[in-house]
Amino acid sequence: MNINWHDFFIVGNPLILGSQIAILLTMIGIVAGVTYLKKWKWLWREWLTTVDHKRIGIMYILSGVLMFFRGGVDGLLMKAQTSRPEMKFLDAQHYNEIFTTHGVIMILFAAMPLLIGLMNVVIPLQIGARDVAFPQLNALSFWLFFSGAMLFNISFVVGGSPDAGWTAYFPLAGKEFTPGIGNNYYAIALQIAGIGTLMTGINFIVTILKMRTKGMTLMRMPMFTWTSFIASVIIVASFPIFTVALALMTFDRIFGTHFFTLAGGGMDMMWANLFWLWGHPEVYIVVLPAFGMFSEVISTFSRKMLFGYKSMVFSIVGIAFLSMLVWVHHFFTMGAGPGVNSVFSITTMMIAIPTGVKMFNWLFTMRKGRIEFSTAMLWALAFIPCFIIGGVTGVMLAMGAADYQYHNTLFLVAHFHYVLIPGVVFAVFAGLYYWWPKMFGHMLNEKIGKIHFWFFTIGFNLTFMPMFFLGLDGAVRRSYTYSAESGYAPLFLLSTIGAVILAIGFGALCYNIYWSARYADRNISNDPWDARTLEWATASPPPFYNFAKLPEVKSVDSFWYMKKNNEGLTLKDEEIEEIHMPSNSGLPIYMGVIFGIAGFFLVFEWKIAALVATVGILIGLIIRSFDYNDGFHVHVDEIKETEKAWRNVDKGGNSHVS
Amino acid sequence: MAKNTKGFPLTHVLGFIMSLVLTFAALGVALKTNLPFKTILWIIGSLAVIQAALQLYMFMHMNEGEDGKSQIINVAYGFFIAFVTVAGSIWVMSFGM
Amino acid sequence: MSANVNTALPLEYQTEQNRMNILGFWIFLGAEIILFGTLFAVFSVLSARYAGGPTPKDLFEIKDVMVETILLLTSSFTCGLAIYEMRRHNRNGLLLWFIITLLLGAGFVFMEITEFIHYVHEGATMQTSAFLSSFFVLLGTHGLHVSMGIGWATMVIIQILKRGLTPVTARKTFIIGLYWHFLDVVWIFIFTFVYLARMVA
Amino acid sequence: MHGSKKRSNSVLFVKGFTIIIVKVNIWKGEKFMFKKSYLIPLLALVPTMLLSGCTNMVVFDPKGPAARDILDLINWSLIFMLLVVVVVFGLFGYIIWKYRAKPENADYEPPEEHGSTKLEIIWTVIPILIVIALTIPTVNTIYKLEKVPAGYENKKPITINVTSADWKWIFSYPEQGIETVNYVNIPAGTPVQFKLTSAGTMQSFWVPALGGQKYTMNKMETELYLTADKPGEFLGRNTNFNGKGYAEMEFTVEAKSPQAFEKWVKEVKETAPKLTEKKYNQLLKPTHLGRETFIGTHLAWVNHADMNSKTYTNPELYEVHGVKGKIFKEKETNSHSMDMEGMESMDKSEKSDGGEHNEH
Repeated sequence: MNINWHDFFIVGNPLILGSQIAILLTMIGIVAGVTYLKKWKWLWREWLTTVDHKRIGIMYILSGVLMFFRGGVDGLLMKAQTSRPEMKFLDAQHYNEIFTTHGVIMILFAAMPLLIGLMNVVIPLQIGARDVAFPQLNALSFWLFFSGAMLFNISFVVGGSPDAGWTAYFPLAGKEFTPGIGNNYYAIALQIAGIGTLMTGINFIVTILKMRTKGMTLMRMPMFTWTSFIASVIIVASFPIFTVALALMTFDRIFGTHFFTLAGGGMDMMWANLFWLWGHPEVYIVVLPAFGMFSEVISTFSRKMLFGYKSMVFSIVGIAFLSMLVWVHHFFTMGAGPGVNSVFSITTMMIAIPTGVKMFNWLFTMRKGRIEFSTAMLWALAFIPCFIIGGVTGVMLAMGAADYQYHNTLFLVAHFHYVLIPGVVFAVFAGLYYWWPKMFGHMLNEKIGKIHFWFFTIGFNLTFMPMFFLGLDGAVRRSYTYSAESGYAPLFLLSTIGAVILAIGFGALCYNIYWSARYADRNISNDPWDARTLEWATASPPPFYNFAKLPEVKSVDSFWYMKKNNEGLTLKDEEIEEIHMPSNSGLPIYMGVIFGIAGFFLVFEWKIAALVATVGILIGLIIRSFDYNDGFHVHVDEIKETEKAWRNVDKGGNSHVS
Repeated sequence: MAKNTKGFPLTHVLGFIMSLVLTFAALGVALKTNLPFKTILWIIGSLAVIQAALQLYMFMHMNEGEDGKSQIINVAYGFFIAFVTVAGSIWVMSFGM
Repeated sequence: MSANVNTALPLEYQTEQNRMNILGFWIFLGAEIILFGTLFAVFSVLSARYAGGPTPKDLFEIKDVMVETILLLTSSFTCGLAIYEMRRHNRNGLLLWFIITLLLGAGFVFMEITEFIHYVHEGATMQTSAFLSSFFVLLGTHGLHVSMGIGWATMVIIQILKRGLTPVTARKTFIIGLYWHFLDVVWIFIFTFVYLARMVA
Repeated sequence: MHGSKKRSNSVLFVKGFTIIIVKVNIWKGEKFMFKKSYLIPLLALVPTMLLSGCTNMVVFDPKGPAARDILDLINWSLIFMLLVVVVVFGLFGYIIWKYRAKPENADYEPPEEHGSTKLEIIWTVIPILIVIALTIPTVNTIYKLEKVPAGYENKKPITINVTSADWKWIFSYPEQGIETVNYVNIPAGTPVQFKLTSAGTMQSFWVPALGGQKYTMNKMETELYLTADKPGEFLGRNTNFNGKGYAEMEFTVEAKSPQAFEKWVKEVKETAPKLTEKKYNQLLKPTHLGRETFIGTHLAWVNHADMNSKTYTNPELYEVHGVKGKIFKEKETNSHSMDMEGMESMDKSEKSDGGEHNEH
């Protein structure tokens, strides 16, 4: 593939030139800053080679917020281009690249890491464990995700971004209609990140099955642990399909095979089939942990046990089972015949039933409760009505015949934003505000939090509610412009105004993170929200070994039980034993880097160089096989001293919910 | 466990012989008989499933250990999803094959 | 993960970490079943699309396929014997049968590569048609897994020679044994649905 | 972009509706400075606003039996969905208003409620009934849309082959022996059987006023019955993204009275140019075209719906960031590789106009 060098860097477009300079400056700034503060050794020891689930979780969350920013900017650019009819701000090619990267980044590189990050931080603490089952595999999962995300992001400035939509339907995404290497980035960067996610799925299934503390039976686990467990099962069940689909796409684009091409007997429908076989379970992977977070937040801020715990568990198992049987509702209009469309209309509508059960259980958790309007709770409250609009339009879309009029219109776009943003983004915000004290030892400012909440919620509704009506009026998705005679102009303008308010909301969150890191009150109680589950039974932020003595669990909401019966809260010296913890390792970050390099060479179709880099990957595997280092022991006196530091000087901060 | 008498691995030998029998049976049914294609497909398919189950239980000790139950559920769920993928893809794509 | 060793169990199950690794590997095998299931779905959908190129009847010779199948089946049997010897703490018996398993596996890979080269010489390459693309990728993925397994097993053998039979090396051997048996399970379905079914159709 | 569309005056209604949405959000979580008295009239306004503003949206303004059947289904589902919205919004509003934390209930300790099977049964069975109530009409409509619409069984449907190509629509009338690009005339009151296929990327043929959409795929055929009750002009477009020229892939459907349709056909037969294979290959290049009309159809030499039909791809005419597409060195030994070279040599001969788009 003889790519001529002046195309290596994308030139000739002020926007791209501006971002190239911006990226260059930020990189130089970071390197200079770290060298100036002489923090390289600290960075290497504490963060780059860590295997501590809490550190990995925080790294996931930071990269998730960064990617959410970039995806958001993509969204704003799209809104700017469609604010007026026949707008000349972006041309078709640039707009197509932006909506493709917006889709991929928002789902795979913003929502997934934010959720997996919160899972990483919270799950071991909630089940009373010291770390995940396979700590080094956990670090490897993060670095693979990170290298996939970085590889995908440099596509904007080096070589051109993919431009066939986040679904990359064939034959458009094939070499017959989209030359260039844009879509190679899609096939390879998502493959690397996908491998990392599959490892996370396996890791969390074993952690939750095997490492629960004494007394915590499956039916006494917190709801966020349950939803993460079921989401991990769906990850293990669906990501292999995505691995195969992306591998076949890579073969088609780089090695000239005929899986999905027009020539040589390929079948382009097979790509849509494989993509959605993974695609739909993927959106349930993203929404289930979010449901778990809402259960925790609503239960804590209504000061009441989760209503109908058993039926909540059965409903997520039901959702998981059905999620693998509905994928054809994404292509009712492909003409698979009335029989197929009817069966999948039914299975898709059935999935609304367990979701409805969960919704009523949340409402009845709040009934007879004492609802406090903290920022985290506000997000959970706003979730209910907005998600109902999303869910209701989902059932309308599930009806095969009606979908012939809704499919690929802005009605569909409004639906999935009304399900993804209240369902996942609101949950992540609620989770961040709720667990921020547990992660960092200080709380996010509630006042700025409320500004963030109101701007974001109003902006969201203002942006996406008009799209329902535009879609019913015939406006299609992914169209970079529309005619003045179409009559869509006022609603599109309204939607753009909404998007600006949405962006201000996100800006308030960034300011809140900055402000709290600098000025927030540090001496707050380790249980600021007077919560109910085990992660609040240890220090905030917890010591690296989480629990000096693994707690014993007597009931669901175990920490609430411990507080009410005043059991297991004190720690006597003779109860402390030596703790065995895994040691740091440089191998995961090495693997992330070598995978990124191999991916980069394969994207540019330099097959020999990619092969050599793959040998580097094998060497990494061999080193891991010969690595017999099985951790270190934390001595009793060190534990005693850390425990004394946080236990008896209970900083007495009340749960000041303003 | 420390008995190192020259025990005879009976289950393994039995398993091996049965695998061979099943393989040659499938070969015979497929090439030697002229049954309709659909029936042959069903017979050799079920022979393959039997051989796979035999392999999982006799050689791989799937139901052994404290996690035996979760291992069985896991493999069963894996085969279920694989079946849904294969049968679903064929059924949905059949109008264009 | 306190190192409370439960000596009542076989060597590879004795520590908590070992039990977790084995369960983790079983879940990985669940994912592999779905991965190969998807490759089978692609093959069964595309297997009738020759695009004018060579069809399965022109290419497949049952004799070679049977030899490959017997090789892999026997290697699965000898691998079972190796694990059986390991459970009786007989290190040399384990190493003997383990090396025989790898030789049989190497034989299988050699036969498969020659089969592929033979097809390419007949003009049936991966780029010829959708049928051949899906055939080569399905068989290739399985063959690649077997070759990776041979490499991985040699690493484990070196570790057994260096450190003898400890709970850790026993666990690694047991897991490579599971991996090997699993590849034979996949080959059973390849033999049935790729070769036999297409030669009858 | 051609095809004007009547301008609706729902802007006022929609702006009003969105302001109400903003008000509802403020009320949801805000401490109680907001007077409850505003609430009831505002909420009552929403459904009236919604329903009145809805008649001029194309999906709610059907001009053909297929679109009408789908609209009946949509309205049927809207009833249940509004029911669910009202129940949940009402329950939600009531609960957070009644059980909110107030200074006076500071020492109220909420009861430990495990749940109630009775309630669980209620909110499982009722949704099941709703799903059943929605499924029956859905399945009926799905099967009904596959056939000639009710009331038109006695009329003999005419067949039109639709071929979607990169960034244009090609309509062939096998019975009349003519072919048009980017516009299609049909006799009003007669069911039309559209046989859909594509010469390249996967696209979707959609005329919202007349009925649902269906995908067009290369080497495959999908079928769609559409009928226009009365003469009129309707906008149609591609809804499945297919590259740079996707946004402008619109076409017009003109339903004429049967006599006017016959007159048009006769007129085309006299005036339109003859369609040649060279001109057809020219049409398939990735460009935007205005309206064109020909005598004869391309079905004479290629039917893209046939699985072994020739592949018409011109990758070298697609350019992304300076990188030109190229067909992989076709080492195919199969039959139709010979004329593949033929196609290429012909392409090279008329490299003149290349593939620039008259983008506007």
